[in-house]
Amino acid sequence: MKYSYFPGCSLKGLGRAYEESLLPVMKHLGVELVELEDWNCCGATAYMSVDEAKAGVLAARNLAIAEKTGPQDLLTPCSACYLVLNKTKHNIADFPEIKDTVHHALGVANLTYTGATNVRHPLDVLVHDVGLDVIKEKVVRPLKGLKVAPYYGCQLVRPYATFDDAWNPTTMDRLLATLGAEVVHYPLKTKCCGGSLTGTVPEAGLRLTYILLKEAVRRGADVIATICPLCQFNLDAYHDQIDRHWGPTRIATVYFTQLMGLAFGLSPKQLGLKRNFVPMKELPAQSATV
Amino acid sequence: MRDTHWQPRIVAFFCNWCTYTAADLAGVSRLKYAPNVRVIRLMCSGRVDPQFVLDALARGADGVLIGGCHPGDCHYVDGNYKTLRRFQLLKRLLADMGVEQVRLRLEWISASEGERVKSVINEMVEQVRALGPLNLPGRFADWDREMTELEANIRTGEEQSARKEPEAAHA
Amino acid sequence: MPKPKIAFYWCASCGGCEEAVVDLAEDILGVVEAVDIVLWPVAMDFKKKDVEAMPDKSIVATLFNGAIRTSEQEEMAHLLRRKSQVLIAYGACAQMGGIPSLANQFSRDQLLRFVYEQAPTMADEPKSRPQTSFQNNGHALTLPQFRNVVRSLDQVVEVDYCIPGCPPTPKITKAAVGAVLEGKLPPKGSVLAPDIALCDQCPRKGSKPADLSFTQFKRPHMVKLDPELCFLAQDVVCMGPATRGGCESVCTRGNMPCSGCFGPTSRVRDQGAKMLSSLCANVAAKEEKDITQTLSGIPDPVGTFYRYSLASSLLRRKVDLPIDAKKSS
Amino acid sequence: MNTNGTNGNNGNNGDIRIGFYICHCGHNIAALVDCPAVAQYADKLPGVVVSRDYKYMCSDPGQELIQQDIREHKLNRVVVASCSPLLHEHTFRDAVAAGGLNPFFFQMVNIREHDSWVHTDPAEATAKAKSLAHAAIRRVRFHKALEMTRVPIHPDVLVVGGGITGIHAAITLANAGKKVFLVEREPSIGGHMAKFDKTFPTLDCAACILTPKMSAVRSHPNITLWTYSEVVKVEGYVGNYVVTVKRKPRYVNEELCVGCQECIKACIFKEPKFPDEFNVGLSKRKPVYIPFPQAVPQVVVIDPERCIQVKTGKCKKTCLEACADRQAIDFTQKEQRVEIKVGNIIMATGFKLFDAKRIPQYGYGLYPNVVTSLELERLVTSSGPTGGEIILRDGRHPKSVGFILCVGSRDMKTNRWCSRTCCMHSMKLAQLVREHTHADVTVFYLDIRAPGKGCEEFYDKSLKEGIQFVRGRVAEVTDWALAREEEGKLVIRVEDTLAGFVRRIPVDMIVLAVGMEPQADAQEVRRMFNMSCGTEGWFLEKHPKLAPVSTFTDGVFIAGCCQGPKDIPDSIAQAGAAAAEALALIDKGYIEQEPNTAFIVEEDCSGCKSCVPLCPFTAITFDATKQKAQINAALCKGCGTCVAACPSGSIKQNLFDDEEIFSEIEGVLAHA
Repeated sequence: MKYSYFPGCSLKGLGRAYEESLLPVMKHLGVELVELEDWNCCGATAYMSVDEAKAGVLAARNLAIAEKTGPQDLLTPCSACYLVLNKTKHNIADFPEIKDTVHHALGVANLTYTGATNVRHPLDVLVHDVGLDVIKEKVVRPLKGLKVAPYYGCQLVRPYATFDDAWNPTTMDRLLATLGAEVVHYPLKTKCCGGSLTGTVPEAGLRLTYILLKEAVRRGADVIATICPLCQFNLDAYHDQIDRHWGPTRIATVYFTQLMGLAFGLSPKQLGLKRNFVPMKELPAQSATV
Repeated sequence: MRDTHWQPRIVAFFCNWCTYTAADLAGVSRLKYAPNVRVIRLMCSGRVDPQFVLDALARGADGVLIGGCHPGDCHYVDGNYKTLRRFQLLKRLLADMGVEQVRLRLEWISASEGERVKSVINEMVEQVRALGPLNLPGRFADWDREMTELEANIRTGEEQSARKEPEAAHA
Repeated sequence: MPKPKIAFYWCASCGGCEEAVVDLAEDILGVVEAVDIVLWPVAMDFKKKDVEAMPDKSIVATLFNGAIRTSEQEEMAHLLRRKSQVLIAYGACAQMGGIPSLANQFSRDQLLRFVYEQAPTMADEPKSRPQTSFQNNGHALTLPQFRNVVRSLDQVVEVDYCIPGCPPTPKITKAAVGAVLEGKLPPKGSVLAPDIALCDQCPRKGSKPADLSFTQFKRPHMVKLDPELCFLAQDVVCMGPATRGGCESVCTRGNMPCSGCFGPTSRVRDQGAKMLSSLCANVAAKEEKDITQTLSGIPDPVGTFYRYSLASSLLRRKVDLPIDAKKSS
Repeated sequence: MNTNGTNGNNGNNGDIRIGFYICHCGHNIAALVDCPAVAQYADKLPGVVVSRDYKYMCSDPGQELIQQDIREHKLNRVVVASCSPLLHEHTFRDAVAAGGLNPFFFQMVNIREHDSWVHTDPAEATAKAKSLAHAAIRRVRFHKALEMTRVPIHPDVLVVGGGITGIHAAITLANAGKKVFLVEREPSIGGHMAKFDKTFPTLDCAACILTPKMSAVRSHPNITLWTYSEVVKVEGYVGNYVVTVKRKPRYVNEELCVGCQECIKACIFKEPKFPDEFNVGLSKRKPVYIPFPQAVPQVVVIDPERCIQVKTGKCKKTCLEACADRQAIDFTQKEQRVEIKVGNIIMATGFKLFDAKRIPQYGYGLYPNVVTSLELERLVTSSGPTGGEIILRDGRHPKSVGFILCVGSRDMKTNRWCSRTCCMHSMKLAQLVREHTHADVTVFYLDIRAPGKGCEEFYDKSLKEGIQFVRGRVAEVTDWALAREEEGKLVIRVEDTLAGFVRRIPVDMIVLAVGMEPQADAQEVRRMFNMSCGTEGWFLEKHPKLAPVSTFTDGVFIAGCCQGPKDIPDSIAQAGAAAAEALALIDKGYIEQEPNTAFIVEEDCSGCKSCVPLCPFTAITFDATKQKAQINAALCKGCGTCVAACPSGSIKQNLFDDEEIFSEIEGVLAHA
């Protein structure tokens, strides 16, 4: 199995633990990732809200490079990138003005985009292409006794619920269960993490983050598993402020790929687990002894 | 070459129970679609004799649309399967005879799918428009033009011999 | 009283129709007795100018075989039309274009290029194509023009009757000649053969099952054909149901399926389309891919269903072929 | 005017004399199609003797115009360009017949549904009308004089579905003296209504009005009731259907069982163990059970999935002992297939409720105190599992109850349609909840739809009784609290669109007003009965206004919720209407059918048999003596598939013969 790979800025910066865990996990499963050459900013949600057509050009350049160099399935781990690239695909298909702007701009750079590139999320690829059976075979340290709150965030399934339900996604639930973890009922799985509000209107953003953390703790979770660099950051980085406001709600938030790595027996160091502000507790003893 | 006034002409054969009724529904719902299709009502798409398709093309249709009930829904149990089988080979035959694939189309449209009548017709009209005219009567005439010069010569010859005829008769 | 004048002429044909006349065997003596053959290029020496010299309508009947491919054939068709009271399209080629009209799947250029340049047997270097006129030592030689389209006789001149077949059988030939001589001709435009499909007289008719339900089609060379069983029951396409009878089932008796030379009945406009319709309706499969699979046993629908009738079919010719205006022969 | 035309194919005299009429249909056609121009164009076509345009051709004066012209101008063919032939072909055929001409010397041109209503450009619409008219004028030449064929109607009727709709239809027909077969899939008739406590807007007791009708079904001499049975095959056609009914074994002889229920007491299972279907799983039953106290027939049924004897053959069979001499229990029963002949069929197969689990954010199946409206219905019923007490799963009484409306209705993600009854049903339940528990009740709605008689008044009553109404689609039901008063409660998050902000409303119990959906097997059923479904999956009526209980298949009628959501009065009204339609056919004794049958010209047929297997109605047979195929006109339905397939062109079809269609092709392609 071979995919083009679009890391996006987060995976090279704040969210590098995501890439650090994703790459070895994929390799372990025999999935080959070919990083796009000379990729650029996905177009980002902020730019999109200023000028959709121009932001589309940025995103479409990445799609066009993928189309040119192949494979046509473009693995996009960051939720924001995933959304922006998908949105651009839809925009080009649905709005002739945007299509014209994009085609014109790509033409200048000698690129073409026909719509052939599929934007795929690692969760989708792991569960639907690789398959839970194959993943199960690779589990050497089942996460037995580890209670995980699966947290998807908003962008993965909205508005384009391409591979999972928009209200109640379950792909990660099934994946975590395959790793041997106990999946906590966590109805807040697509609630807002605070997003960029945490930077702009902190009292509103942090409150949203707090609700997520508090409910995860209340439901007995040991750790929150996420798929988005921004969610991970919001849930991990503001514990001090949140504690001051609402009382302590300490719980670690890690990428689902990090949990996969642990279950596969890869070393925690290799998986970027050291980068967390709130460290994940040691895995319960029985699984460590396997 | 492309005639700017040219409008595609599509002959449609719709079955009474599903597609014709769907077209009626499109009307009752006041859906708007391209005016290029002329519908001929048949009781079942199974009545569509491949001769009708060829005859329509030969008489100047730019495309032929066949509309029947969805598989399993035929008012006559399985007439539409017979249509599907004929359609498959007819389509290959037409390809061999140089007629573009989009000029013959088979669609299953149930009585409730008025919207689909609209979208299918609009889509087909646009596809056929993009191809340009088939104009078989015109092509037949073009093919036969090679005979006209000779025919004209012969006619002149006949007129001359007609003048001579009395002599010939005497001889 | 002078004997009625009869003419035979041939155009784009294989010569089989001439053989068919000879196949009248002893009966030909009767014909010769009764008529005066004024033109028969295959058997006797006549020149065009002899025909031109005849008064118009002086020939009682002309049996004209072969399709029309060249300007010379057109010219002769016009000439004989003018000289004949009754013009009969004799044989499948004159009636429907016949096998020569399968060439209507190719352009003139494609045909000439293949025949004069690409055919493996072509040794001539440099490869040259025939010209309509050629100057040599001050002599001008001309050849007729090779037309873009193969035509049936009635696409060139008005035809009174057709005698079908590839070739017509002695029996229907004799009957037709007899009818002409006795003046007992049916309405103009008729095909002088029974207006009922071949199955009616086929010796294999009884062996045809009521439900064929085809799951595959095979071509004759792919099976050891049962000498008595209906070909369709052996999954072999037989054009009999869509073809006029009157041929005395010579093919099906000879263990070969009917390939359609007698053409359609009077009730059918396009023999190929009708046969296709009938065969496909009787395919068993219901799923699209299974249908495709079954029908893949008919790799060449044009050649199968229009072996003799392409020129007279509703589409006549591959419709996207160019018309080459150049006067190359 | 033009009087040419020489084709001798008319069966009258040699001359073809066509009258052409184009209808304005008020503005419906004339607003876009230049009717006088079309009339002028037609006037010049060969054979046309009279060509007129008129405001309303279907009106009496319009029809009179045709008749007058037939007499005055000796017309022998008539073409009317107006609406769809499916609407008015018979009207004009009758007019032509009244004018003294065979009604089949008529052809109709559809320039309303297929032209003026679907196009926008007057020039193009007019050109289209001309070419369609041209086609009809060419075609009508070839028309022949034909007679309608008459098919006799078998007087018995099959009613499928024993809910209130089927019950009412069956009783109506039976009272009119017709024999009725009522087939119900479940072990008892009664349907959804039997599960209801009270009915809106009168709040009269559902059982009190349903039970007498159920008893009437049981005792009526004209009704044959087959419960626990399903139709598995339908053959034939209007007036002459042959229906195969599968009768599932209930392991109890219906003739012998008196409903004493001793066997239930004696069952080896001392306690009821299995979810009770009638109480939607809120109570338990044994493997041998009676569906509900008022069940009809009053006969126990043995669940083959649960009964140890049926499953393994190794039970002590205490039930047999209890039944003793009656010997009503019969473990040797096998599935039976019974074939019946009926002339008409009434479909009353009802609906299924939307599965609330499909909207996970409402927490059904996750939070025990989220219930569906039907579950609450069982809870408020005095004969229900709690004896009419509304209690939470932990036994407490709810202090606050929220009703979420439009669950699986009016929702682009699930079902787009309005289920029509849920507003009223929820208000009824809300009033009952108030009455039983005095709890605070809040109804979350999109729009209150209370259009029926007495319904708006019922809404007023609900308001007056202190029920709160919050307008907005509920976003989600959660169990996480933000404030102290939310602790331990279910929180409804909703944008209150009247107040203009998002609210969180904690309640003890949530009732989901689940909508109606077509039955899960609606597609298979409609195929079996040769009906159509709309895009939503409800059975499709022949005409939404003029033929609301008819289908495209003659002799098959639809009533009640299988056609679309409706309340009890509407369902009963349709049941009556369907029964009346069937009665009209039965009492007439025959139905006239289009003479569009195919026939084989014997001297042309070569006997190739290609056509024989193509007929799904086995109308084509091979005559071994003559060595020709032949078509039984009584069996032929007129599809024309064999006509298209005859390789020698020896099959002809009335009304749709080759010449007629070829001439239409020529006509539509003739340049206008």
